[in-house]
Amino acid sequence: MPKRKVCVIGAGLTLFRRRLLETGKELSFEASKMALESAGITRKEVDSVVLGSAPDAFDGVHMKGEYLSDGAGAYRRAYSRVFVGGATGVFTPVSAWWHVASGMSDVCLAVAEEKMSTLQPHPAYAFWSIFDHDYERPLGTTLLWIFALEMRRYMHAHGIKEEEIAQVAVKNKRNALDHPCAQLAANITVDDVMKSEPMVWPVKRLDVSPPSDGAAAIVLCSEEFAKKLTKDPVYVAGCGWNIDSMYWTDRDLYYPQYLENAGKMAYKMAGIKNPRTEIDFAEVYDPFDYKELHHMEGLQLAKKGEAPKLTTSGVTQRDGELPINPSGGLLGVGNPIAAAGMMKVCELYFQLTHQAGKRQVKKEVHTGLAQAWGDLMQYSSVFIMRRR
Amino acid sequence: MSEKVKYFPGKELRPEALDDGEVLVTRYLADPKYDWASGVAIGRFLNELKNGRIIARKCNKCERILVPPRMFCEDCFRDTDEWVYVKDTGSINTYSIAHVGTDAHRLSEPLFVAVISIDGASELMGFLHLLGEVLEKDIKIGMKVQAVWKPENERVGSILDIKYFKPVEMN
Amino acid sequence: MEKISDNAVLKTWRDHIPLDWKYTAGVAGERFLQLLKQGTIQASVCRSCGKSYLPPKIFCKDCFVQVTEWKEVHADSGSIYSFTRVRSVDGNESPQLLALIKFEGIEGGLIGKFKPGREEPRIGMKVKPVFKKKNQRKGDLSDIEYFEKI
Amino acid sequence: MPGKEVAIVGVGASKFDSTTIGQSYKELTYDAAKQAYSDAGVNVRDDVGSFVCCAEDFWEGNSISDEYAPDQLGAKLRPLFTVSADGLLGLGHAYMHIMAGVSDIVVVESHSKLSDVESKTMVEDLGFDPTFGRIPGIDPKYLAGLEMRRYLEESGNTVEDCAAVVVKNCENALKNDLATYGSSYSKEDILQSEEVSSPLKKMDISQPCDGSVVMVLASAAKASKLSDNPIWISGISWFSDTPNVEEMDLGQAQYAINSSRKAFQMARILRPADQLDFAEIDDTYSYKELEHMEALGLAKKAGRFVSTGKADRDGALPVNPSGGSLGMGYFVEASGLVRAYESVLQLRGKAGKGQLSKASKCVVQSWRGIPTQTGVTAVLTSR
Repeated sequence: MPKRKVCVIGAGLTLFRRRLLETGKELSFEASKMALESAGITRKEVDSVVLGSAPDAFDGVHMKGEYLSDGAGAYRRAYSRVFVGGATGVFTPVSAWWHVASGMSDVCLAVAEEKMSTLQPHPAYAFWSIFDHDYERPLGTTLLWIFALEMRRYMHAHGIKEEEIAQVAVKNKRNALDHPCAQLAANITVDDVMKSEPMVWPVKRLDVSPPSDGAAAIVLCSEEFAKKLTKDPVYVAGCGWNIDSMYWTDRDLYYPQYLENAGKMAYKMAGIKNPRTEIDFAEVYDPFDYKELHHMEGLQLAKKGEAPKLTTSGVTQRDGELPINPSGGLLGVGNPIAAAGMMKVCELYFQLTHQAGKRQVKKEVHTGLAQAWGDLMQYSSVFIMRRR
Repeated sequence: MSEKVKYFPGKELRPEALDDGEVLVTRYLADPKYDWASGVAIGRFLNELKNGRIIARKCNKCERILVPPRMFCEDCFRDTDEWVYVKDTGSINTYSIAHVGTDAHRLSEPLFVAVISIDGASELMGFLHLLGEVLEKDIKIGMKVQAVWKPENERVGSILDIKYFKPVEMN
Repeated sequence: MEKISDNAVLKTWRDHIPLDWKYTAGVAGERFLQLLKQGTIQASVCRSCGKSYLPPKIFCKDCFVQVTEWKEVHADSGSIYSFTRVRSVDGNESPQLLALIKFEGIEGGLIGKFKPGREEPRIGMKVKPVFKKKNQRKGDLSDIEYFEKI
Repeated sequence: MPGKEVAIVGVGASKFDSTTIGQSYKELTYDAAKQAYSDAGVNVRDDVGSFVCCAEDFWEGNSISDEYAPDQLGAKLRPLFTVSADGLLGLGHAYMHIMAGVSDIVVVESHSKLSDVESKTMVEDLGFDPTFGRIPGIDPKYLAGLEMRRYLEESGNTVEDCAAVVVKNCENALKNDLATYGSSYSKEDILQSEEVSSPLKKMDISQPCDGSVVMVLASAAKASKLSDNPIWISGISWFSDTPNVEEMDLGQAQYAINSSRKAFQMARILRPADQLDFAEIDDTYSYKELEHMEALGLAKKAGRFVSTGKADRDGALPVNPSGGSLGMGYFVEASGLVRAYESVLQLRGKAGKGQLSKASKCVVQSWRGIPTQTGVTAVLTSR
């Protein structure tokens, strides 16, 4: 059991857009400043900073954690950059949590940034080099391949139809209409998704989140510090993370065992026995629409193969019984990789403190979960927040 | 926030802004070069491809036959024990049809991509490769396939020494 | 564990990662470089602590507030903080004199070339920037051709 | 009790060499991991609760290096993460894991496979600010040249003092079986070597080396069960100054001043020069050892201290008795962990020919190299 209780006291984010003028430093600053202001504190009170950012190949800076540090408020502070591929955005506050829980820090700023537009002609190119250099890259690999291969296997295992999966894109893009930072909010239909341009079958254009520039941040602190600011703070209830083997072609991709493990780690810490009833709403990772379903199952929020049914029946809508991605997710708000994961954590904070405005879910919420996924279909990070 | 914060920072640029001089841009063409030591396991794997064979490693504790080969068993955390030749046939574990390439450009001809579980290795053990000599509509999960090798004199010890996998002809 | 003891079976895989990046200079950098192109060096000023940043920032690294005020840096207030004679990246070109120039009352400074010639640089030497001709400026640091002794 | 909460209970290293072409980085790391787990007496698949890896993408040639970390460490389906930092910061995160109750046994890994990287200078260049820090056509080591000149000016140390550091460390390396670059040099050898970025000479720069280091850390309760001779992390701290070249204080290592202040406070060290038996500190460049010694309070005039033999193996305070990076080679992100590994051997009395007569408390310190002002300081204690 952790030695100290940890609270979340503020959140901030920039616009998510395909191209922004701001440098990565400037984006990091904007999000961090907003998070500190929303917490009602200044950088003086921050004693450590954790930054999350995905491959250096996007921003085009080697050791980009170092480069971004002053923008992230880390000048003359204890500072780390953590990196677990696409799972980085939700992992960053996890790492910030152990800074405070261990007693090494009282106030830790967690910042996530991505400036993908720097890479030309298209940011997708960076993903070629996530594959094994000896025996995969020569095939001309792309990130879309692995999504398509996993999606196909998932559909095959449970007899799921593309139309069912497309409902996730419809829901999330619609939810994003209420998000002030959203890049791809839209009112679309399942038919629009089905008719959109095929990319790597079964993945079509509207199944996919866009590349983006953006940043997001939250402030974590000890319970003692939080109690000085508010009577009713938001607590970090559970953290989990897990990695599967690098040999991704040696397992059945239909089910994310690593996510089940990460979820169990977080549930154990949070004292959650039945996630389906004890988690009030969740921001699960949705870079592609089927991933939301895949992740709901890995998190035990749905039985294997049953997440599509929960979607079809409206359970996962904002006014449903288990709202999933009320923010609009990556599909609607955009996907500046690490910042997108952190955006989900920000959404937990906004929902739990009733600051989500038009996005506020209908039911009363006390416990929210954010999750992200990454590496070569092998990593998950889970962050659970709770308020009285 | 949505209620309290009225302004979210970020100055959006037009798609052409980086190219037409609207904003100043520093361009950097990097091309870092590497010469990765393949090591004992993958070195042998690639060398054997040159010979037209696929090689695996076996762990005598869990008795799994591992491909791509590795000198350690990640489940048992111990040295793997022996080299085992596996077949150059297998079955499609999963597949997709790629219409876009590495930098998101449209491909003129779609590429068929598959994870092939290799015969002779343990269940699900295999690697990523391409499919050929097959129509899109005929590709199925579980379909039996066989490697189509490059001519011997064109092989260099590369995963591309296998041109692609094609359906096994049924008798 | 089995190791390789025969050089003939050593195997490496050679490849490269071609990358093409286009960096924006950002909100502060864009303005700074546009002004530099005009032949003036400007710093941004933190209203909270008074620090002036060069190259300019939209934020104060210390106070962490938005920085929106700017001021001109007096071109003749520069001096050499440190310098080096450094080889070219491929070793084929002759070495160049590079200096980090700091300006009075300014946090930061500029890296630039030191005017080649008989004059040897030294720490503390007063220098000023010499700009390229207006039509040759591109809006990057190379718009300052070199720094020379005042 | 404070200072005895987290211990190193197992260490392992692969072979260290300027090239390791016969093994992949995964195989190198597997060698180090096996040794560390055997040393600690743990079964990694049952006993270890979390794993920390330290890597940077461009040194690996992978866009997400984290993907390739788990298998060779026995971390499949376990909590593992990568911190983009020097291995010593990995120890810092492992320390926090134990203090936060994440796990009571944590594994830390870092490796260098620099022989895989052909474009080392280009990668170094990519670390600089793209708009203001990269000078087309110029070796990015210009920053080390600027720093060396400014540091020598402010400190009063000389290029001869820097050469003495190289002579000392390469001589020390001759007594270290793991060291790759041991040699008996004279100061003239160093001073006459080719100029890279004045006043920095070629032989002032540590040379690339391959290798992997794995460590097993445990809580006090576990450590007492696992080890007769646990090495306590009695203080650890890290600090980042500005990342902008123009703003850097090139006259002193502020990151080392601040991180050591906190680490020494944790370890209750008031007079480091008296209380520490030896130091394993960053010497990526010769002048850096002097700068770091002064920042850590090991000597007021580090140049004279080294030149007069006080930092020798038999001196008042041996500095880099292992040979440091100058004598053992530069391991990029594993550099700090190599220093820690050598320190553990000394503290256990297992440093072979290189064993110091008195070794029960030491400081280990790392720096992330140009263009950073980031570093970690740790205090290790054997009793």
